[in-house]
Formats: sequence, C-alpha cells, structure tokens
Amino acid sequence: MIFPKWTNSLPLVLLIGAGLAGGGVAAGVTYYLTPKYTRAGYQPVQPVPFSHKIHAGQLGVDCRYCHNGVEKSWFSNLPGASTCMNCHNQVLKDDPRLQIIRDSAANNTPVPWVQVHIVPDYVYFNHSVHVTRGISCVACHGRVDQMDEVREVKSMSMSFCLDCHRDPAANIRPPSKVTDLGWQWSTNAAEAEHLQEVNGKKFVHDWKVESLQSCSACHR
Amino acid sequence: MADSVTNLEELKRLAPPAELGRAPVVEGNQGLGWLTDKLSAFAEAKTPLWWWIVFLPAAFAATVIFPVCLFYQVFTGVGVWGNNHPVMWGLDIVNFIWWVGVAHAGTLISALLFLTKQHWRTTIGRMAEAMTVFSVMMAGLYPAIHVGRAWFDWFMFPVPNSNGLWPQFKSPLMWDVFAVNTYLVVSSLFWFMGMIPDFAVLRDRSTTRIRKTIFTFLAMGWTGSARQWHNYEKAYVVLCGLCTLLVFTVSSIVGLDFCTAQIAGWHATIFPLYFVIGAVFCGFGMMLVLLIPLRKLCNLENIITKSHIATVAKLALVSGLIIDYIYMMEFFIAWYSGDPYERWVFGHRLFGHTYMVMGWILIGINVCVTQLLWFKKIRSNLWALFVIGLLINIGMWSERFVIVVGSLYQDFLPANWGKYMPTIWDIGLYVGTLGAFFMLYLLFVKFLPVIAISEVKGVMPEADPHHPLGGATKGAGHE
Amino acid sequence: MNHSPTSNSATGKRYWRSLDELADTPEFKDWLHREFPVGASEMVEDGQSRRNFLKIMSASFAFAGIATLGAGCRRPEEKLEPYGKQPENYTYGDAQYFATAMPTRTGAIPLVVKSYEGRPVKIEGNSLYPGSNGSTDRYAQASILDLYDPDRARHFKHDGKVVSREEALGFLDELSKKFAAKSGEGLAFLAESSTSPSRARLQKIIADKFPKSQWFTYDAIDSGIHQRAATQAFGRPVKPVFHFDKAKVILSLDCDFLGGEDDSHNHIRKFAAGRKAGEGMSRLYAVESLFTLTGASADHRLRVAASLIGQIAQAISLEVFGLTLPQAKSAPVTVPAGLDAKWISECAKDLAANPGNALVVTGQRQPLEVHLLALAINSALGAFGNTIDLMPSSLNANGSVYLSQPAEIAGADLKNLDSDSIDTLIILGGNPAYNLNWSSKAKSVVRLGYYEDETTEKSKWNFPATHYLESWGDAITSDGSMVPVQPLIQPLFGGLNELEFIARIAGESQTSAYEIVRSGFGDTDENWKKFLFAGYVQSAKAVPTNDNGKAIEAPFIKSYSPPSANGFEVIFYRDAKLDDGRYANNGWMQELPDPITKMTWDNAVLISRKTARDIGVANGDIVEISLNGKTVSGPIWTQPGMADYSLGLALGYGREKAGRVGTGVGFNAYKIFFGKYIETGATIKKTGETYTLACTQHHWSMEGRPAVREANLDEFIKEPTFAQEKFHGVEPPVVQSLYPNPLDEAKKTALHQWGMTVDLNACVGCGTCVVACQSENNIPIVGKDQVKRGREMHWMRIDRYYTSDPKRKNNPSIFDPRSDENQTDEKQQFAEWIDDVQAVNQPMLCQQCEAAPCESVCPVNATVHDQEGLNVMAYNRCIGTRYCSNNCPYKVRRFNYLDFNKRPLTELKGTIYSTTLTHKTDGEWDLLRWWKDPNSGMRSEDEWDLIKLSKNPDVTVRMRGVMEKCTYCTQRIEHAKIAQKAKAGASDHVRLSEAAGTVPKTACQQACPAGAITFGDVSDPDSSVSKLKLLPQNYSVLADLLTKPRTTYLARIRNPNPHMPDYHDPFSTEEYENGSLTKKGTS
Amino acid sequence: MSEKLYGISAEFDSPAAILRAAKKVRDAGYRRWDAFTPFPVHGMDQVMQLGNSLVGWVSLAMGAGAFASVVGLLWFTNAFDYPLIVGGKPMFSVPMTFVPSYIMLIMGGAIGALVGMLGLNQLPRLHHPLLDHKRFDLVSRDKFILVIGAQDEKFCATETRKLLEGIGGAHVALVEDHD
Repeated sequence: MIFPKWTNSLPLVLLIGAGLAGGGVAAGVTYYLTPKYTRAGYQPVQPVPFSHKIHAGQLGVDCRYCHNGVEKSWFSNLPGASTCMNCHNQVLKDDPRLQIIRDSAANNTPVPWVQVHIVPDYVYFNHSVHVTRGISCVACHGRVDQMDEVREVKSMSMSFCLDCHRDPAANIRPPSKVTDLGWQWSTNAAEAEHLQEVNGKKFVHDWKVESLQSCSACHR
Repeated sequence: MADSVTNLEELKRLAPPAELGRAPVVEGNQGLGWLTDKLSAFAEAKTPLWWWIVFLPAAFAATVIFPVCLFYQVFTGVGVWGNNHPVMWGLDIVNFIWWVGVAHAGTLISALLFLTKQHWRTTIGRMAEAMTVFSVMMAGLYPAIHVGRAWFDWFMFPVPNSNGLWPQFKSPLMWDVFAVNTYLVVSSLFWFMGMIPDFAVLRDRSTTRIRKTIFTFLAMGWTGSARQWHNYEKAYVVLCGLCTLLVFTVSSIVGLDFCTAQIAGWHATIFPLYFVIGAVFCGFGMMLVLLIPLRKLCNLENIITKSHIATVAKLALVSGLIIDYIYMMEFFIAWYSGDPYERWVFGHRLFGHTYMVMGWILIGINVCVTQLLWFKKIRSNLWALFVIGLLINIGMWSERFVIVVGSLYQDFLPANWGKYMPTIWDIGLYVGTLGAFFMLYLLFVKFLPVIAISEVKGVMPEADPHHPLGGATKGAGHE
Repeated sequence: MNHSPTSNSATGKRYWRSLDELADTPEFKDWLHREFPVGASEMVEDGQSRRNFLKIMSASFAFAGIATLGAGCRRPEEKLEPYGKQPENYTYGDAQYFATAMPTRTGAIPLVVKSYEGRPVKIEGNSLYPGSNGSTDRYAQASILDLYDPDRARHFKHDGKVVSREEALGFLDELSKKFAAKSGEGLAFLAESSTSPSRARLQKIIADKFPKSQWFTYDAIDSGIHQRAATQAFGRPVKPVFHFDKAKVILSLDCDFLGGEDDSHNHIRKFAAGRKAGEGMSRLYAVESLFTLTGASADHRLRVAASLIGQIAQAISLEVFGLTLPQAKSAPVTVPAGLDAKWISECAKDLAANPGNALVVTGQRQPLEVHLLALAINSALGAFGNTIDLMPSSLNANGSVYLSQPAEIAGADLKNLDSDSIDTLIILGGNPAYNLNWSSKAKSVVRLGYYEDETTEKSKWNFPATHYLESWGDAITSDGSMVPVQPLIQPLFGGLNELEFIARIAGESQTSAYEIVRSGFGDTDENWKKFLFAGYVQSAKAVPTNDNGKAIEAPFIKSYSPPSANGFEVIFYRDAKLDDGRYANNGWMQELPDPITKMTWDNAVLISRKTARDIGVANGDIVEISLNGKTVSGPIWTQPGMADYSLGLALGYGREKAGRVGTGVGFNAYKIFFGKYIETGATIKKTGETYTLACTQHHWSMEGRPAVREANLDEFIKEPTFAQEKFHGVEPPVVQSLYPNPLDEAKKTALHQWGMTVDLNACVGCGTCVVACQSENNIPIVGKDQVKRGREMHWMRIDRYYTSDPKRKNNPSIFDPRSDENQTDEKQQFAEWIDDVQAVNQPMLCQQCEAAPCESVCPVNATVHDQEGLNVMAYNRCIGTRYCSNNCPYKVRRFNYLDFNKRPLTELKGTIYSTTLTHKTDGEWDLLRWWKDPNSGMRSEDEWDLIKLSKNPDVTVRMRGVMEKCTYCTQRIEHAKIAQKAKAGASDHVRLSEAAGTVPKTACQQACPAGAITFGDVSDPDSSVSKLKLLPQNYSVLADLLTKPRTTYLARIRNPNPHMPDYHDPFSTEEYENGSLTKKGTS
Repeated sequence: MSEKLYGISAEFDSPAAILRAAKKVRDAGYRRWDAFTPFPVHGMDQVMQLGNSLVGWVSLAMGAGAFASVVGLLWFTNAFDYPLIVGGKPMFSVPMTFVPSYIMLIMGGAIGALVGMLGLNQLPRLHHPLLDHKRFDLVSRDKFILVIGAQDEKFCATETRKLLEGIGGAHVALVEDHD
C-alpha cells in the first residue's frame, strides 16, 4: 500500500492550510503592496533633543511662533536657529545640548532635523488651507504638545485623508482654536461630541467647506 | 451463462450493420482490454525521438526567448515594442485575442458536443481541452504584462488597501480580468475532472512505484464505484453546461473591449458574436493542426478516425461561413450607416495601402480558402486539412491585426494618424508564448492520458448492458 | 500676476543677496572646490528646498512590497534643513515673482518670472507692461531651459585648461592696462547687436579710452534692416513700429511678421486685435516664396520666388502712385512671367482705397531697395503716424543705441576681422566660428560665451557667460521703453556678466553689473525700486516722431530672371525653433514641431512639388546644393505652397559642437551663406542617399472632415451660426442619455465649472503655447527616434492641415486605389493639389469632455471627473493599459513609453533603450542605484541635478508606464482655490471670480500672443469664456460623438477680396462639401 | 498491523452481468454494497436506488452565491464606498454589473460542481482497502467487481460468499483493510 490510512485526513488539513495561507497572502498584499505610508509610530532620533512637551505643552508656546509659515505656505516650515536663539540666548545659554543650535545661528549651518511626517511626492498637502479653515494640527499630528520626541501617530495614508475629507464636520473647529491642541467644545465628552456635530455641520455650511474626494484635490 | 464475447469474428457478427448506426467511434475495436492497452500505451511507452525533436526547440523558446523578452520589456518600458500614438495597442492585444480564440474550440468540442451526445467527441475531447487550458494561460499573460507598470496589476483586483481605492468596474478591461481568470480556472478543472478516472486507469496499470505513487495521488482514490460514477456524471453534465456558456461569454467580453469603445471599426454591436465565432473558427484550425500529426505519431489512427477529423473540418467550415457573413455585414453596415469615419476605416481595410495586405490575407484565407472545405476530397485529405488549419490560424491572426491596428491607425482627426510596425521584441514575445504552448502540450501528450479512456470505453457497444456485446442475453431488454 | 509683498520691498536684489549669504557656508567652499554649481548645489544640498524640489514618481512605490519584505520597513530618512538665519519676510514654499526682461536683437521682452526657493521655474510675459497682454514668444518660454543646460560653459579656460576665476579676471585687468598704453591699437571687439543702454555707454567708454580699437557688430540673423532702411529714408536715426491692429489692409512683401521676424509676438498680438471676426476686420495679402505663418494667416497669398518680390513691389507702387513714378517712364515695369497681373493690380487698388489704413511690410531677408520702395509706398498711403510709428532710435540720458551693422554691407568691416592688424579679438557672445565664415589671424582671441562651442576651440581665453536670469542688465523694448534685466539666481556656474566683462576691459573702477545698471539709471532709489518692481519705466518711453507724406525717393528695382532648374534660388531663413542656432542645445526647441512643416530635430531643403518632380527627388532624398563654389547637403522636404525653384534652408542647424542635445542635428546651411538671405544661381545634385525626417503630423489633408470650420466674412455676416448649421457633426438635438450624468448632480454644489474656448480666428499657430505647456507641466523631451515612432509627449499640439481646391484632388473615392495620393502619408507629396494650399491651425489639447470616453474604460479609476468638470488624471494610480488613449477621439493623451525623464541626454538621438537591468550610470549598476535611491535616474549626477532644478515643483514628474494629459493646469487652479480659501478663513468667500481677478490663467492662455485661448468658469455667466461660448461661431469638435467637450472652438473667418482672381470659399469648406465621405451626415 | 475485514468481492465480465448480479444482491436485502466498474454502467443507479445526485444543488448554490457577492462587491466599491464620476456614467447600473457577476456565476457554479462531486464521494481518499485487492486493478480495465461491505447487518462471511458465487461471481474473495 502506498498511502497509509492517515493520509485520508490529508485533504482536510491541506484545505485548512491553504485557507490560512490565502488569508495571509491577502493580508500581506493589503498591507505591503499599498504605498507604504502607513507608518504610525515612527519616531526618529533628532539631532537636538527638542521637547514639544516642554515648549508647546508646559510653556504654552504657540505652534505658529516657530512654524510661522504654516498659515501662508503649503509647507509648515521649521524655524531657523535664529528663532531658537531669541529665547536661548538667555535661557540655558551654554547648555551643551544646544551647541548645534548655537553653531547654526552663529555660522548659518542648517540643523539636520529628521523629518517625521512625510507624504509621497505625488501628494500635494497644503497646510495653509487646512489651518486657516479650522482643521487643527492635532487632527493629523496628534497631541504633539504631550510628546517629548515627535512621533507619527496617524497613518497618513490616503484613506486617512479620505476619512476627514468625506466628513469635514467631524474635525472642523473655530480657526482661533486650531493650535490649541487640547481644546474641546466642552469638558463633558458627550456634550463635546454633540457640539462638534452641531457646529461642525454649521461651519461646513456657513463657510462653504467642500468635501473634496476627487484626485485633483491632492494629486497634480 | 452467456460469457462475454471477445474474439474479432464474433464482434463482426454481432456489430450492428453499418447502415443502421453511425460509423463506429473506434475502428477495429477488439474489446475493452485491448482498448485500454491502446489508449494508455503512449503514456507508458518509451519517449520517441520525434517528441524530443519538437520539444527541445519549444522548450528553448519558452525558457529563454520568452523570459528575455518579458523582462526587457518590464524593466525598460512598453517603448521597446512597436506601440505608439495613436496605435496604443499592437501585437500585445492582437496575440491576446488570438490565444483566447485558439482556446475556444477546445471548450466547444468537449462541452457542447457532450451535451449534444456526440460520441465521437470522446476521442478528441481531451486533446481539445488541453489546448484550451494552455492557450488560455498564454492569453491571460498578455493583459498582465502589456501594461506600462506590470507590478501594479494588483490594482485591478478588489484588494482592500490603505488608499481606499477600488477597481473601476465599468471598464471592459475589468470584465476581461474576470472573464479570462474564470476561463482559466473552469477549463482547467473541467480538464482535470475528466482525467480523474483515467488517472485511476494509469494507476492500476502502473508498474513502477514512482508512477503508482503519482497516479494514486492524482486519481485521489478513485475506485469507479457506482456511487462515485453517479455524482461524477452529474457534476460532468453541470460543468459541460457551464463551459458551453463560457464559450459564448468569454469571447463576447473580449469583444466588448472593442465595441464599448468609440473608435470607428470597433464601435459595432456585432462584435461579441463576431469574436465568439472567430474564436471558434480559429480554434478548429488549431485542432486540425494538432490532431492530424498526433493521431499518427501517437499511433491513434483508429481512435481519432479520419471521419472525426472530417467532422472537425465541417465545423470549421460552418464557423468560417458565419465569419464570412459577419464580414459582409460589417462592410455593409459601415457603408449603410453613412458615418464617414466608419466608411473611411472599412474602406481602408481593403484599399488602405498601409495595411491592405493584412486585409487581403484575411479575405483570402477566411473567405476563400475556407470554401475548399466544401469538398469531401479536401476534407478527407489530411495533408490539405493540416495546411488549411495552419492557414486559418494565420488568417484569424491577421483579422485581429486588422481590427486592432487597422482601426486605430487612422481615427477621427487626420492630424493624429500614424503607423504601426512591430519590433523584434513584440515578435520575440509571441514566439515565446508559442513555445510555451507547445512545450506544455507535448508534456501533456507524453505524461497524461491524451484520450479520455473511460469515456471512450463508455460509448463502446461493450459498455451497453442492453447490447449483446455488453453481455445482454438474446432478447433481453429491460426487465 | 501676483507680486508677493516681499519682492515689492527689496525686489530681486535682496533675494540675490540672501543667496550670497548662503554661499558663504563651508558647503559652498566645498562645492566650489568640486567646481560644482554654486546656486544649484546650494539647492540640491539644502534639504528644505529638496522637499519642494521636484515631485517625482519613482519606482520605489512599485516594488514597495519586495523592498519591505527585503529590507524590513525600508524608509529613506528625509532631512529637513532650515536656514540657519531665517531670511526676512520670506515664506518658504511660496512662489515669488520677479519682473525682468529677455533681451532680443532689436528690443526686449518684458517678463515676470516665477521662482521657488530662488529657483526660476516659469517665464511669463509682464502683463503690467503697457499694451502687453502678458504674452511671450517661443524663445522666451524656452530660454529658461538654457539656464539649466548641463552643457553650459562652466569654467574659465586658458588654452583649454581650467583656470580660477581670479586668474581669469586678473588677465582682463592686464589686457586693459596693456591696450590703454597703446590706445587700443590692435584691439577689436566682435559683438551681437543689443539694445542695452548700459552696454552702449560702456561701448562709448571703450571708444574714448581705446580710440584705435575696432568694434564689429555681427548678427547671423539681421533684423536691423527695418531700422536702417527707415533711417536712410528719413535721414535720421528712426525705427519703424508697425501697428497691424490699426491697419485695414496689410500687404506683406515676403515679410513673415507673424513668425520669422523679430518681435513677432507683438505683431501677432496686434494683428489678432485687428482680425476680430466681423465687420471691419483687416485683410492680409501675402506675397512670399516660403510658406510661412504669415502666408498661412493670409486672405490672399501669392506664391512667387523671393528674388522677384522687388518687381512685384514695383508693380504695386505703379498702381499706387499712378505714373508719377519717375522710373516708370524710364523703364517698363513688368509683372514677372507666370503671375496674374490682376492679382497685383487688385491688391494695389485695395491698398490705395484705404489711405491711412493700409500697411506694407517688407521681409528682413529682402534687400534694402525693396524696403525703401515699401517705405515710399507706405508714405504715399499715409501710413506714418497711423499704421506705422517712427521711433527715434537714439535715447534719452543713457546714450544712443548703436545701430547694428547690416550684414551685407558689414562685409567691408568684417574683412578687417581677418586682418593681421588685430592683435587681440574680444568676442562678446555670438558664435562666429559657426555662423560667420571667419578665420581669425588675431594673436589671441578672448571669448565670453554661454556654451563651449565651435568658437571656444578657436579662442585662447574662454569666459563662461551668465544667463540673463543670472545677471543684471537693461534693454530697450521694440516700442522704445526701458526695461530692467534683473537676476533671480546666483550664476549657477559662476559665469561672468557681459557688462562686467566689458567694464573690466575698459578698466572701469566700478565693475559690478548691478552698479553699472543702477548708476546708468540714475534717478532716486524710490523710482529705481518702482522700476524693478514694475519691470519698466513709463517716463523713459520714447515718443514717435512721424512726418507723414514725406516724399521718399523710391529706388528703381531691376528685374531678375525668375529662378529655374538650372539656376535655383536659395532662401536662408531664421529657424522657428533654433533662431540662428543659439537654441540648438535646447531640447524643448529641438522637439517643438516647426509651425509649418511640423518637423522636429532637423532642418530640410524646402522645395515645391513641381521642382521636386523636375529634379526627380522625394522627401528624405539627400541633395547637394552648390552656391558660389561652396556646397552643402541636406534632405529634401516637399513643402506645399512653396514657390517653384526656390530652396528654403533654415539656418541654425548642423552644429558641430553644441552639446549633447544639439550636436549634429540637421545640416549647416551657413556653409553656403555669405550674408545675403536670398541667393540665386544655385545648382542641386542628387546624392542618392536618403534620410528620415521626424514630423509630428504625418497627414496633411483634413479629408473633408469638419475639425476646423471656416467661412468668408460676408457669409459669416449672412449666417453667423454657420459653424453649427452648415457643418454636420452638430450634437444631435434629441439624444436622451439612458442614465443621468452624475456630473450634473455635482454641478449643483461645485464652486466652479471650468471651460475653455480657442479662437481659431486669432490663432496663427506660432507654437508658443506648446512650449509654455511643456515648461509648466514638466513635459519631457523624447528625442528624434521616439518622435519618429510617434511618441512625442506634448500635451498640447497644434494640428496644421493643408486644404485645397477639391477640383484639384484626383479621384477622392476611398474605394479607388488611385486615390492613394490623397490618403497615404508617403504619396501626398506628389499630389498636385498641394501646390496652392490654404493652411489651417487648430490647437488641440484635452477637451475635458463631460462624458469622457477615456474615463469609463480605465480599469483602475486613474482618470475620473472632479466636481468642477475637469477630467483629472492620477498619475500614481495609472498602470498604463493605454485603453484611455485608444478611446480618446482627440488623441490628446500621451503615454510614457520609456522613462523619458530619467533617460540620459546622450540617448536622445539613439534607438537604444537603456534598461535598468544592464545600464550603468556613473559606473554603478542602475538596479543597485535604484535600490539605494528610488528617485535615481539613469542620468549622471550633475546632469540629473540640473534637470531636477528645471522642473516645476507644482506638477508631478511622471515615471515610465503612465498616461498623462492636459488638465487645464489643475495645479494653477488648485493654487488659486487654496489661496482664496485660506483668505476666506471662517467665511464663505471661497469662490474664484474673474471680476476679482482670482481666476487663474492656464499656461497656454498666458503665453498666447494672440489671446486666442480663453479659460474660465463657465458657471459664471459674466466670465469671458461664458460670453465667448455664446458666440454664434462657437462649436465643439466631433460633437456628434456626444463627448460634450468643455473646450470649444471659435470658427475661423477669412476676409478675401471679392475682386481678386483667387477669391473663393475657404478650401476647407469646399472640401467638406465635396468630400466623398461627408455627403451623408453621421447618424 | 491490524487486519479488519472490509467485505467480500465478486468479479463479473460484462456490464449486463454485474447489473443482473446487483439486482439479486439488492433483492437479497443488502444495503452496504457497491459495484465497481470501468465506466458508469447504464441503469446501475436505479438498481442501487441512488436517487438524484446533490451535485447540481451544490453547484447552483455556489453559483448564485458568487453572482450575489459580485453584485454586492460592485455596488459597495463603485457606488457606496468611493463613488467617483466616471465618463458621465451612473455609479451603479445593470449593464456594468451584469457581465462580471454573470461570469463569476459560471466560476462559482463550476467550482461548486467539482467540490460537490469530490465532497459527496469523500474524495480525495488516497487510502482505500480495495486498492490492495489483487484483482481490483482489472476494474479500470474491463472487469466489473461487486463488493458487499462487512458493516452490512445482513453480512455473514459464508452466506454472502454463497450468494455471490450463486449469482455467477468469479474470484469471490475477502477484502481486508490494512492500515
């Protein structure tokens, strides 16, 4: 006899195995073969241990103090070292950790910050229009004011963008509050949610906020 | 007890007089045992020389020319081909349609003729199905690799992804994706299921352990019990039904690629039918090309009898005539519609100076040569049929060329007009697929049952319990 | 145009300084050490810039899966490197606009240049400039590519060896001292003509300081003749400015004022203004030998050898003056044989009938006497002050502009060029070794040049020149106002400014070009800033000094014998793309189809059908032309409408040392050029060789199809809606779609609906839009071989059809094999109908169909409609099935058959397609390079870096295997919308409105001199595009396919003179009516 | 290795013969028996009262399932999850849906037929006691074997053997089931 009796159970085993494998492949494809910009959790080491937690959180420096281009440009610029020195020529003036900053300010060598949030080249995200129209930094960057080292918290994938573009009302808030990352409509969660819904709809209507889902909105 | 009769004289005596029945499916039948030996002989015999002579070049084309052309294209760009602007599709799509066409006769023969209880099909069905499976493989390849960024083909499958994007199902190309995949899956499992009982035969006959292991595995424990046959027959009928639908669906969908487009020369409601018949016609041509040598080389002359070949020829004639009618209609409608663009395109198919050669090859073969099949002399002359089979394939290839290129190179605005000339890489890829096809086919011929053994046995008089040869006692009818 | 406030405060200068600051960094020294471009490397290295560098689709996403599996989550680390010192009031990522100007031979084109991070990316005309519509010409659009040309001269060289900048400048100072000592003895300058007041002043200084020095001026293409003729006729330095808008009847005597003449974009603008469809549109008679853009726009065209045009002018003058003309008595004036005297007399009558509204213009290639005669006629017709203004060609304050030496009489001077008396010859620009048959005996030749070209080899010292976008300067526009030339970027290769170069030789203390221009300008800093900001000064504008009716002594023109098979006439003309050869290394220009022949990457011997038949040649046969003992060989091209026995040779090709793009393209007609643009007595000989020419349009005839629709003025007035009524191809009125179009639903909520009209009556087919589109949208060049294969990438093309009297076409039935002369692209050149043709132009770009055939066939949703009616294309989603292009009736989609953006320049002309599998770049295997950096191309680093600099960051750079197309410059639309929304903030003022000037212009629209293209919001009834679409002559191409295009066309109106012998309906209309195909309408 | 009795086999020479035998066996009241033949013997399923095969239903079910799920897929992807304006055509319509769902119906049905056949026949089953039976190899050639299973309650080694011999079975033999 070539095949012993136990082989009769083989087909079943194979069937289950194949099912699992297939599922695995599908999952793999879904994750890997899609543009690999679903990178939540990325946290590179920065040349200077700058803490947003201290500056934005505890000291309450407004985002726009350093990222001053964010309302004018598609790009939320990084401050030149000169901006840092505005304070740090008094505060911690000879802290070794700030050496790079001082050098940069002195002889105009750029500080090699590592970029955290990146979208592919063929995506044209524009900060100014989002910020001025009441989409808060927190919507995409999370509670940066609570991070010591900046970390990517949202996936930044296309579907992530789409979620908000399909329902702007869920994230829109008074433009005055965009840089107030912790801001809520109310301390009471339930009420806040309700107000967000009501006012969100109102803003979207009053400001003629478009729910852009066609290619041209982001790809050129 | 009436012992079953096995000697030749007795057979002759008991066989129904010719005028009562059709010509026997198998000539010189000497009983089931003899039949079994004969049918499984080739798969068991030592590999003959001619097989190597054909196999090696085919294998070379398949394993060297094919990958080279493929990778060069994928890593360099579609630009290595002759495709241009306005002729965005060239040999890539021409060959795609052509291969799909070749596939069709296989399914038609094995499925449709089964439903219509054509016993003679049992002898050539298996070969036809194999032809189908392999040529669909070749066909399916082209849409996958003719795109500019083949590594993104998966965009065409509804895979959930972080882009939140889906395929666009209004596109006939999407329908193609479905159609071709379905055709591949269905035709191959139809082919495989048909072979299960024959695997059992080879299993039981196998002498070496390795053969026994392989065929035991392939036969999947087929015992030929009445219960198994019971479900098997049912499944087979269902599959035949579905395959018959496929014959008419797949090419129709390929036709939709063109008739849903706006280009003059494509934009015609006749296309689905046109493509189906064209495919079948082309397929019968290929059948002739494959059967005529193989029946000789595999020593199956009295299984695949001349009358079977002749019948294939008749079918080719019929489909050919329908094609000719469609040509007439196309030209007539083009003229009758009064649409200047239609008129221009069709006028230029025959008088267009640039591609009129292809146009006249098409007419010369598909219209004129086909008519030869009216004559019994031709139909019974294997050499003639073989040549005609070859010609039909060429004719149908040129038809696809005329349709694809001939409609694109001169479209609506004269400023866009251009020309198309395939490059060495276009041709190389085609040669590669041809090689792959024949390589696979030869492997099939060598190692698998080329004839549906149990099916053939099933239609022998010995298989009929109410026939004397089936062991029925005199005058025994149904009790 | 939107000047950012920053540029207002300090204008280019501040920015220029800020780059200086950056240039002090250690990196800078490093680059300098590597002799690497300063400005460029600054931007290549500066990470922050790179973010906005170019948006390139790289294959990395392609194999993302593999990459990920292979090397874990593989993500190249992106650096963000801010400026150490934040530049004042400058927002990173904002485009900045600076006013400058591009100097031309006889004027300058006022420009506004868009720049990102100090990197000029797009050139537009300065719409603030009085009278300008913000348009430019082809050359200005393409000139930005020269700035980033990897083959530019990069080094100071002495005897072919690289020397340091300091050393080279030191040499100049010695030179200055040396010749100052012997008051310029043996010093000579060879310069091209220029209108720069600053240069004129320096020239004066030179003349004073080195009295014995010589100053030669040489232009291979001499546009100064209008000025010289007028000056001679009026006895004072004046220069005619033609007002085609004011003229009712225009006669062009071999004058291609819409194409080959200098300042053509202004002529086109004015001409179009005078051709508004309807009563009072002007009429144009063209008498010419070549088939030019002017001839294509003419209502009546007389095909005659160029050498006979003087006689025709004379015949016309007779009609105009009656027999008052002195020489009329002295010698009989004959109309050249074979010409219709009625044509000439009726034309002349028409002129005479419109005193004060008539205008006669003479081509710059015609001899001086014809110009003088034409001036006399104009004077008699009362043109001066009306259709012509005489501008003083000497200027206020800033010293006079020296007249350019006329080429033909410059011979005397130019002989001295070879004299032994010259010790040192200073060459300022130009390329005499190529376009002036010149062999210098000068002991040393010092050359300031933009390229390392033919002349470089003959020079002892070579100084790299700066691009006009890199240097300070000034110029006088053709209508006489002063414009600044201000830099937008540090000289990429540390080149030397012409002014500084001269100043150093002159031994001036002040050698900074900026200071020279500034001090020359004088005036207050306030006005200076205004000047730089606005880009011109009204105050300095010259006023016309006309004295009309001045009897001008008209010369008598002796009659030539017409050219024949034993004595051909040769016409040397300025190429529509390479000019005199200066753009030979400019890929955009090489690939731009010639406006008439549609030829790319070549010049040819233009010849008429009859002539070709007589000497038994066909297109592509190489012939050898002998003239005055010199010979040149080139391929034949049968040109419809060409005068018999005239050979048209484009100058500027056949460069032996132009660079990777231009070297060896075409043949060098200068070999038989001796300063006269019209030569007779040439002989021609077949060589038996053949050659393939690459045209972008193979088929000449429109085959009676109603793509372009025309009518004569009178008929148009009778039946204004002819374009829709007369021609079939009207949208069938009651076609009810089975399903509603979801776009109609979207329209209800969308803010805008974009649409466009193209006025075929205004378009002359100059091709400026094509280059503008290429520049704006990062469209790659593909090379001759690929063009031959029909794979050029232009999103916008100009279809040019030749139409002819159907009676002259042989049997047009398509079922008749004899009709092939009408059909095949090979045989059409032999067809008799092409002798006297009309030409029609049709700019063809994506029609943005509301029911787009391309969309429904795309399997992956790569091309869909957005809510504002744009047919958008997501390149990064495209997999390249090419089905969309098959299904596009207009064939306006273009496919990246190869990785055109990453192909090395060296492969442009070859037929080899490098594959990453085998190709090596900088000695490294491409697959490996790709693995390291997915953006890496197959181009060596320095080349690739410069190409990257030239790309517009607002548009994705497409990779191989994707389809691309026009989307009405969606990037500009989005920019405008975003700006508006950002401005609106928490309000609903989000809609762009034409009234408020917030609606963007498409690149083609902005560049079009004729203003033929109008883009805007069709949902806004007050927008100009909506109004145009209401015009009766508005129609959409192939409307019967029910694609519902958003781009529609305004039919072309011709205005022929009923009394003329060749008066008839537009040929296209006759062809349509007699067309064998269109007897029946489409169903 | 354990030896278990699987049944008793008898061999016949013609379809008619085994058909006659089968009738007798049935009449003798046996349940768990089967006839092994090189090809489906006409009338055998009536004799064995197999009734109508379920394969058809399996196939139909899977076909219909495929059809429905594809319609659902098309609606979800193109009309619900991410509706985009394409060629001025509706997001969801019969013409666009029919072709793919119809073709997938065929795919589903075909797979259903094969799966159904295998399932109902409990295939693949690589180990079968008969495969060891020395004369069983002839079944796939030209012999016809009838086996009465040992699990049959009427089964009795001697009686059954007698019966089989009685109805003309040759080479009557015990079939064992080795592991």
